[in-house]
Amino acid sequence: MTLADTQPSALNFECETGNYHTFCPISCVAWLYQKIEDSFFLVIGTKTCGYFLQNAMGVMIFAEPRYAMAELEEGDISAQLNDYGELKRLCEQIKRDRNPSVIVWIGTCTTEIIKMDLEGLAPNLEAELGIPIVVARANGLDYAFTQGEDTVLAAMAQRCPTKTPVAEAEKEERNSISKLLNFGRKKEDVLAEQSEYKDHPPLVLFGSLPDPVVTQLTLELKKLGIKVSGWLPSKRYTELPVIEEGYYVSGMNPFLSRTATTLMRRRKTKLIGAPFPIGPDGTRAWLEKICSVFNIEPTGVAEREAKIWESLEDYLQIIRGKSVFFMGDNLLEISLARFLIRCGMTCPEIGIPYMDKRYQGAELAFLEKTCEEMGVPLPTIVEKPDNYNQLQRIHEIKPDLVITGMAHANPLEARGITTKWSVEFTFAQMHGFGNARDILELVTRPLRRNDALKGLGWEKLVREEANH
Amino acid sequence: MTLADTQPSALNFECETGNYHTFCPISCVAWLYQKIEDSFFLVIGTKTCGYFLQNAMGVMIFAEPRYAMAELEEGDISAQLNDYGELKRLCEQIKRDRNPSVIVWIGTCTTEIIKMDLEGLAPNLEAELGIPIVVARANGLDYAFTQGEDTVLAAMAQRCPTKTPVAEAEKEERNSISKLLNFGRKKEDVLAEQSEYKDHPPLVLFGSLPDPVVTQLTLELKKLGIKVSGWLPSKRYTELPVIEEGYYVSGMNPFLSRTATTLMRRRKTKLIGAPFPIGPDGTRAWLEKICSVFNIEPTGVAEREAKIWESLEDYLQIIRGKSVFFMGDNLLEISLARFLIRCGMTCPEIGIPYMDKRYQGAELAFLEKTCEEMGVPLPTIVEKPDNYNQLQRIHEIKPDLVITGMAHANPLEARGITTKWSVEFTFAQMHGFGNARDILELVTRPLRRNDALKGLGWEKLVREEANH
Amino acid sequence: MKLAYWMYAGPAHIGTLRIASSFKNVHAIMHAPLGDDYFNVMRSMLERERNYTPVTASVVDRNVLARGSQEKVVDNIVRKDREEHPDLIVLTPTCTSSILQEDLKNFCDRAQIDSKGDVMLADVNHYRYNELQAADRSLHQIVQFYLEKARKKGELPEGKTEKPSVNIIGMTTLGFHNNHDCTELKRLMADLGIEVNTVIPEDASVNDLKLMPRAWFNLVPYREIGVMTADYLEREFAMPCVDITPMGIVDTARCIRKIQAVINAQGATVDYEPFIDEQTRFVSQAAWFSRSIDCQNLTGKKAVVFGDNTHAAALTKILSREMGIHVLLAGTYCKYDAEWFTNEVSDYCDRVLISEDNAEIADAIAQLEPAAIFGTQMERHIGKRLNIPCGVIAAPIHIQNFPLGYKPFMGYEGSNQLVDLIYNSFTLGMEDHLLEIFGGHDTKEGITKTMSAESNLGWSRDGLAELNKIPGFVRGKVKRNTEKFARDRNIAEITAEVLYAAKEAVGV
Amino acid sequence: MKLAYWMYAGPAHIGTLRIASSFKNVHAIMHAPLGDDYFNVMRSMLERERNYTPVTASVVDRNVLARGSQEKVVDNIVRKDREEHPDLIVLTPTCTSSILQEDLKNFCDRAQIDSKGDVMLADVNHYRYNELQAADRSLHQIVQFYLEKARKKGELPEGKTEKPSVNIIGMTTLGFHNNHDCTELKRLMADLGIEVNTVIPEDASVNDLKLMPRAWFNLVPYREIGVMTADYLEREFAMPCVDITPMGIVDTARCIRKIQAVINAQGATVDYEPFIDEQTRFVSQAAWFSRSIDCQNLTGKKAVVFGDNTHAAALTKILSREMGIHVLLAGTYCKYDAEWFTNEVSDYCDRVLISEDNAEIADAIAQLEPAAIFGTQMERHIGKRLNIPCGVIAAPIHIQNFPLGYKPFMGYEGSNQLVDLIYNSFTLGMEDHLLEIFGGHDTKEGITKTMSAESNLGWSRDGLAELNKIPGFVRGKVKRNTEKFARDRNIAEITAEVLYAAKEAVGV
Repeated sequence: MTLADTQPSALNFECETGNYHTFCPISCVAWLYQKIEDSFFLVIGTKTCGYFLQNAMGVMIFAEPRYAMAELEEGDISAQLNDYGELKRLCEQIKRDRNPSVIVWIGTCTTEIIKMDLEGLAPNLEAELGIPIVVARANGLDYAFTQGEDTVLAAMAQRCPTKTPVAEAEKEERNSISKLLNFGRKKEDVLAEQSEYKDHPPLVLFGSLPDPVVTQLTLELKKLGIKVSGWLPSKRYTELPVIEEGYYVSGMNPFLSRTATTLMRRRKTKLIGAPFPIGPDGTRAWLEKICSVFNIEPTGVAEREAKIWESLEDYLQIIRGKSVFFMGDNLLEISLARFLIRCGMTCPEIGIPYMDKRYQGAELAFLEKTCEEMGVPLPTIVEKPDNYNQLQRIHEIKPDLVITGMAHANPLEARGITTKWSVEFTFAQMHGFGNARDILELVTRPLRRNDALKGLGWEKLVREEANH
Repeated sequence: MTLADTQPSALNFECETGNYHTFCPISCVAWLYQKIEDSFFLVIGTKTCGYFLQNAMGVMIFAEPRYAMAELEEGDISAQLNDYGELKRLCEQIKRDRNPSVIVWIGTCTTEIIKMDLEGLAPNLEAELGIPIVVARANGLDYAFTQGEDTVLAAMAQRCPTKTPVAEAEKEERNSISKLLNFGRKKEDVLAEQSEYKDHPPLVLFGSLPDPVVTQLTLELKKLGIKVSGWLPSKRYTELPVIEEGYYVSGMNPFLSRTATTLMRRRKTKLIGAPFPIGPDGTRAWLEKICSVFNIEPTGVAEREAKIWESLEDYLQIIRGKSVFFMGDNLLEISLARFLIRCGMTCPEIGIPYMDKRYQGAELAFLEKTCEEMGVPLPTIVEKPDNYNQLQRIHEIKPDLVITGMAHANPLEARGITTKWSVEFTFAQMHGFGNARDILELVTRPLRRNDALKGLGWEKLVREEANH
Repeated sequence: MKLAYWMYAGPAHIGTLRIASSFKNVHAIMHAPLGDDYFNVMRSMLERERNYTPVTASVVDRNVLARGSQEKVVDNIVRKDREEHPDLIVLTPTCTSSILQEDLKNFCDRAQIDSKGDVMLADVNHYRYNELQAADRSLHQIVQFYLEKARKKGELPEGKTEKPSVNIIGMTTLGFHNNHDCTELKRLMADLGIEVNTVIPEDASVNDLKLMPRAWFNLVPYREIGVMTADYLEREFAMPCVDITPMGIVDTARCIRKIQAVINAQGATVDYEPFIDEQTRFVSQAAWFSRSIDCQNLTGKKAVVFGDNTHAAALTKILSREMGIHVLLAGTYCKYDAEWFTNEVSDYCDRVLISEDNAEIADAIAQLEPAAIFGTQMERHIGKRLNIPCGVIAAPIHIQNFPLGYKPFMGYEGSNQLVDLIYNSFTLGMEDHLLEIFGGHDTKEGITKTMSAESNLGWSRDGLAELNKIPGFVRGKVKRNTEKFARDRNIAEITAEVLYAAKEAVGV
Repeated sequence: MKLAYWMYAGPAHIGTLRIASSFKNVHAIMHAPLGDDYFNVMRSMLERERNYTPVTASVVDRNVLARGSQEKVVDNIVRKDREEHPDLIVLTPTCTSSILQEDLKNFCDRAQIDSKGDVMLADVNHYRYNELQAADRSLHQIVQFYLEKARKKGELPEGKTEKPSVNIIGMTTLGFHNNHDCTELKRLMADLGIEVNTVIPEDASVNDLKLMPRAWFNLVPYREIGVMTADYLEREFAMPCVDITPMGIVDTARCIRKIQAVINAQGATVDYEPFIDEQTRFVSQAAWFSRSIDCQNLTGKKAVVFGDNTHAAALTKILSREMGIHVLLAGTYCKYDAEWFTNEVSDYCDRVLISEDNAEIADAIAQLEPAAIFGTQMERHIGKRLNIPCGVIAAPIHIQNFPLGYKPFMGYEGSNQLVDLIYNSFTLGMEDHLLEIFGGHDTKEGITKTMSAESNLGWSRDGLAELNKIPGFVRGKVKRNTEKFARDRNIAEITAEVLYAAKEAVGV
């Protein structure tokens, strides 16, 4: 265990256990089916789940994606129908139509409530069908929004091979990253390059990031002589990384605590607990932490960070001294707040659906340190916030920017409060040095826009009596 | 000369020399540039000409067609600029941009009035540029609408080679029709097939028809053992048909009298004067006339005609006994009237912009014969009609269908008079046996439509006082 | 179980929430797990609603499941009653929580004790009814509740309004062009000299429901929502109902004639024929369009129609009867009301298709190859795939169905809008075909030349692989910027590393 | 000479005819060769006009050229005067006949002797002025003619109307959305309590022109047509002119404020600020849209604008000022009025382009790669070629610019319509990009399977060649029908002859 064990003490944690809004965790299929190209995601739930996916995914619905609903009907709920038989029928059709390398069953609130034994059914059907079936309980009873990914990756972590299956040569083939990096080059060059890497224990990174970001972070570590042995998830299910006991692992996102636990407890790996590589500060801290674990000198990282900060100056001028309020949605809140405070903002409140203080330990400590260094008050961290109460606080504090879910953005804007959708950060390419601009492009957009509109005098767009 | 020399005597001809509307003859570029694939048409005229083309051609404008305006500006009109120099500059640019096999200069009213000597300028520029330049005076002072094609074909007729340029083998290559028909077959088969043809003098057909119609008519003649040596225009300028003295020629359209004259007088060919192959009756008459000239038995033609009539019965039921009035637009009026009278319609008046009684002699005779056989009164043929007077007559007679130019269709419909655009027949595929349905599809469409609307009681869509 | 990629109608609770949140000062409590409350997102984002959606999720999580929901639900109702002072709080479960089979009626009764406003459980079976059916039922339930309450209290008004008057029933939030239809119907009623007594539920107060019986008649423009309410009012208050959808010139006239019959039967003496004639022939442009040359060119063209009952039936009739277009297939996803649809359209189309399975309609369209489709967003995308234009005429709603500009489907202005939709669908298709015929829009060198920088730079295979991961619409720009970056630094081969270095430097 | 594939403004006589035929009971005689009279077609077809266009061509042919035109022209004027009893007959040559340098003024004087109505020669140089300039001039000429005539006769009215009133100047036939703009402006004036004294020239009688000086001010909404008339009225009758185009929320407010200043200066005491505020924030949806999340997503997106002065300037300002969109380039084809345009837009865009050469704008668009274009039909097609969405905002007019549905560009409803146009342009582009990202709309086997008949039939090369001549959109059908025909007759190979035999038999 390399989890930071200094719990930050000064931060103020609250848990409102309120009525708050965030997307259902099944929405993780939206990005996972794209990421894992040979997969098929089957969401086993009600019309309510299906209609949500349809509305949340918009145009993706029309693009013949590799996911679908297994819509539970009255007969399924009342257990008049045989679950195994029904799922078999659907999966056979999926096999016929798409022939995926893996079918991921996404359990929902309903399968929890009717106690459908997906984990029990899967092995038999998998054997009968000849296609691996991975079961993930991405239900809204236990998880919020992005944690859906966590349940899927935790389930997949258990399917990663333990040993290189055949010859070493084929191992190279299995690993899509090394394949990419070596592609088209002669074997000698490849071998020569291997020597560019320092000698260190194997490192596997987990978290679903867009392909270009995967390449960028892999290259970033390569510059330091660190080789990434694999990513979970891989681009293809058939290329899941080898994970052996004693491997080091590092999580890319703050919402992957269950995956981290699975990798540590079930696969006996060592977790590198670091701040997340979000923002130049986070990226540097993450790289340095990995270097420190591997006893490698993080050459040039501080300079990289400084240079990136320099290039962000135009954006920083827009946000410096302004305040940002997180209503809480995707569990990226702590990392984003830490980065924005480093950018010169203040942050009165960070709402967050769920807070794993151990898994996010290094990030919380970094937040605290950042606040100190920037000389700003520590934010209050509110777990499971009550949206109604938050709105009262927002109307009172009048922050310069509120990062919020989709339900509250328009009403806040109509009342003169500037907002940014939290969901955009979920889908943005924002990890690593190179993408810091993209985060600030998103953060500053509403500020730039509302600044442009300010002269027009349309700030309040609700009548006084409706002004809440 | 095989022109029918029996002038029909019973038909009543009038010439109103009135103010009538039809499209400018330069509009012929709309179909000719498509037909002759390696051509470029340059219309030398004013902004008025250009704006007309733009509005008439609609979407074709956007399709980067192979035609353009040489827009005359004040300096050109006042002769301050040198015509040769200006045209050279433009044609060089056209050569650079498109490199066509031929540039067709279309003279307009303005080039007539300012007496621009296009015919004089062309040979020098042609020599300097290295691209053939064909000059056609498609102006509105002398010609109407479809006669624009006549001026272009007449000019091109003079460019047809007189002798097969090189070897016989290459002649085969030059002729796109025979190429098409022989394509992919062994030489022996081709030679064997030649024997399917009867022995007759070479026959060249003239008139710009859509490619599928060219194929259909060529096949139609082949069935009778008659070989078409070439078409004017060909699909490519570089494939213009060989025309030698004594060849037989036959025109496909009623507006090609100038081309016919050129072929007879300048190229010493023999014109087969027949009704035009429009409608099954016209097609049969045309085939039989060619056969009679070549002393060939027109086997099966009468049966073909009868079978086509049978297949038209559903349409005939819609028009039988109804009356049709031609305001006059595209010079196809006589042939269409003859066919529609054969279909069972009556026709009180045929307006027509220009009537060449010699070139249309066989068609006029056939019209007279058709009226007799169908037992209906002969129509009055009004050359250069006066549209205002025609409208008075239409409101008086109330014909069941008025075939008219685009300017009068909507106002007539608003007054409860059913109309069909004449221009649609200009562009329709209507020659030969196989396309008779297409003519009737067009003719019956407004009748079917207005029949469908009849129950709704919206016949008069102008207020009483404006009813006219 | 049903393998589903797309659904035409939403789940029942969406219908209930559409009714509840349409009313002014009514709040809904959703008893549901986290994530089931996306109704608030739909209303805020699709309808660009400026106000907070008056729906609160009483979140069901693992703890609540263990301890039971009652306390939490009751607390949330009472709290909302205190915070917002709504006239009515409607409690609804979702598909998920309805399985728990809790006595929600009892929760409401408990909450009522401590609430000033009314508290009501929406009474819908979440597995038997869809969004539209649930909306119809919930509206009926609320109207009945307030009329019976008023009757008990002796607050029901006596008699009718002095002038002929109407209740317009079925206008809701998140309805397909409902807002503009509503404006158009109000204008139409004004033109006819008919007072609008109430419009429900959109923007109505539940306190005004008791005034409904004062109207001379009820107008139910949509087949999906309002029929149950109108039936109830007819049964209980003998109020006549006009249920002809005033869409298209012909049916708008039929609807007006029915109104005339209904109010003349109650003592009025109106003659709307001159109004109908004037509107049809001269004010609206639709009848004239039907007769014009543009429409003549549409005669006999082939179309497929698919949507909800109201819109699919109306469009089928307009296309066939008013424009002479050949409707190959007319279909609806309102399976529960199939007979009505079949009766409405069978005279106007070759074939009727009743199905909720979008694969079935997609296959039918592919086989029939119509010149245009009129359907939902789903059919629009089927059309995109098959290169057939599609006009969107029905829900599932989409942000495009909440235009800012005035676009009613009903009444005389609606008939104009529909002609535009139909005409543009066919002509846009025609335009593409013409461009194809004339060889248009092939990218000519003259233009592409200006688009690609001339370069003797090499791209490595990994560089190209990365470049190809970038979406096409920015790829050109990234390519140019990267090449400029490489040239400036004398880099001969562009690898993935160079690409990302350029991105960092140039910031694209 | 100029090599021209496309022109943005038409020739001068089109401008004159637009003015003449906009008036009620005015007839125009075109002295022109056959074919130059396509104005009648444009009016009848593009505007779907129900009435005969009051323009008659006095045809110039070879005979007329030889004998001289005078007799024919005079005869035609006198004949038309007798047949139609117009108040005014306007004679115009075209580019072509104007070269003849005949004394057309004298023809008119001769014709006037035998005519009851007025006869006038449109006084325009056909090689120096384009359609828009000629329209502006012809309108001025007619207004001046009738005001001077009235003055001579002592028929000019005294004083002003009792209530504030306006002349709306510049509404014409074949104008870009003029009909709906006119309706919207009338509604706006009604809301402001301003009487509409006259609207000219559309639907006005020349006999009413003498009443123009009674209005408190003139409103010239379009920069292209009406300015000369308003200048004349200001000069001669000291009538103030409001020439701020009321397009977009900001400029509509500016226009109203100018009106307020102008009428308060004449003794009224109006305060339109509450009206502006209410319209801006609550009635129109455009200001709210600007602030909404949808519009936030457009912030900084890149656009190119091109059109006439009025619309290109207004759109540039709306995009930049009201929606935070980055206008890379704003351009106009109104070269003759370039300074005005540059002044209007230079604060709101990176670059100004003044050009009549569509190749220049096409190249600029290709280089700049904006996310959306707002231009004419020409730019729409440039966009189609480059896969960039384009909203059409300006003439040359096209049948699509005569929608039946209400689509003004001006006033508060216009601002809604513009938001829809802008938003849809960007999002349709976005949708295509998203589909690309998600790999959408690749024709899947499941669907194509149903589209092609399984066949072991062979097509000969000539058969295939013929098949490929058939446009793509019917090719599939022809192919299937031909194959069916061949199968039924046991024909193994389909040649061109078989194809046409099938066509004859099946009738497709």
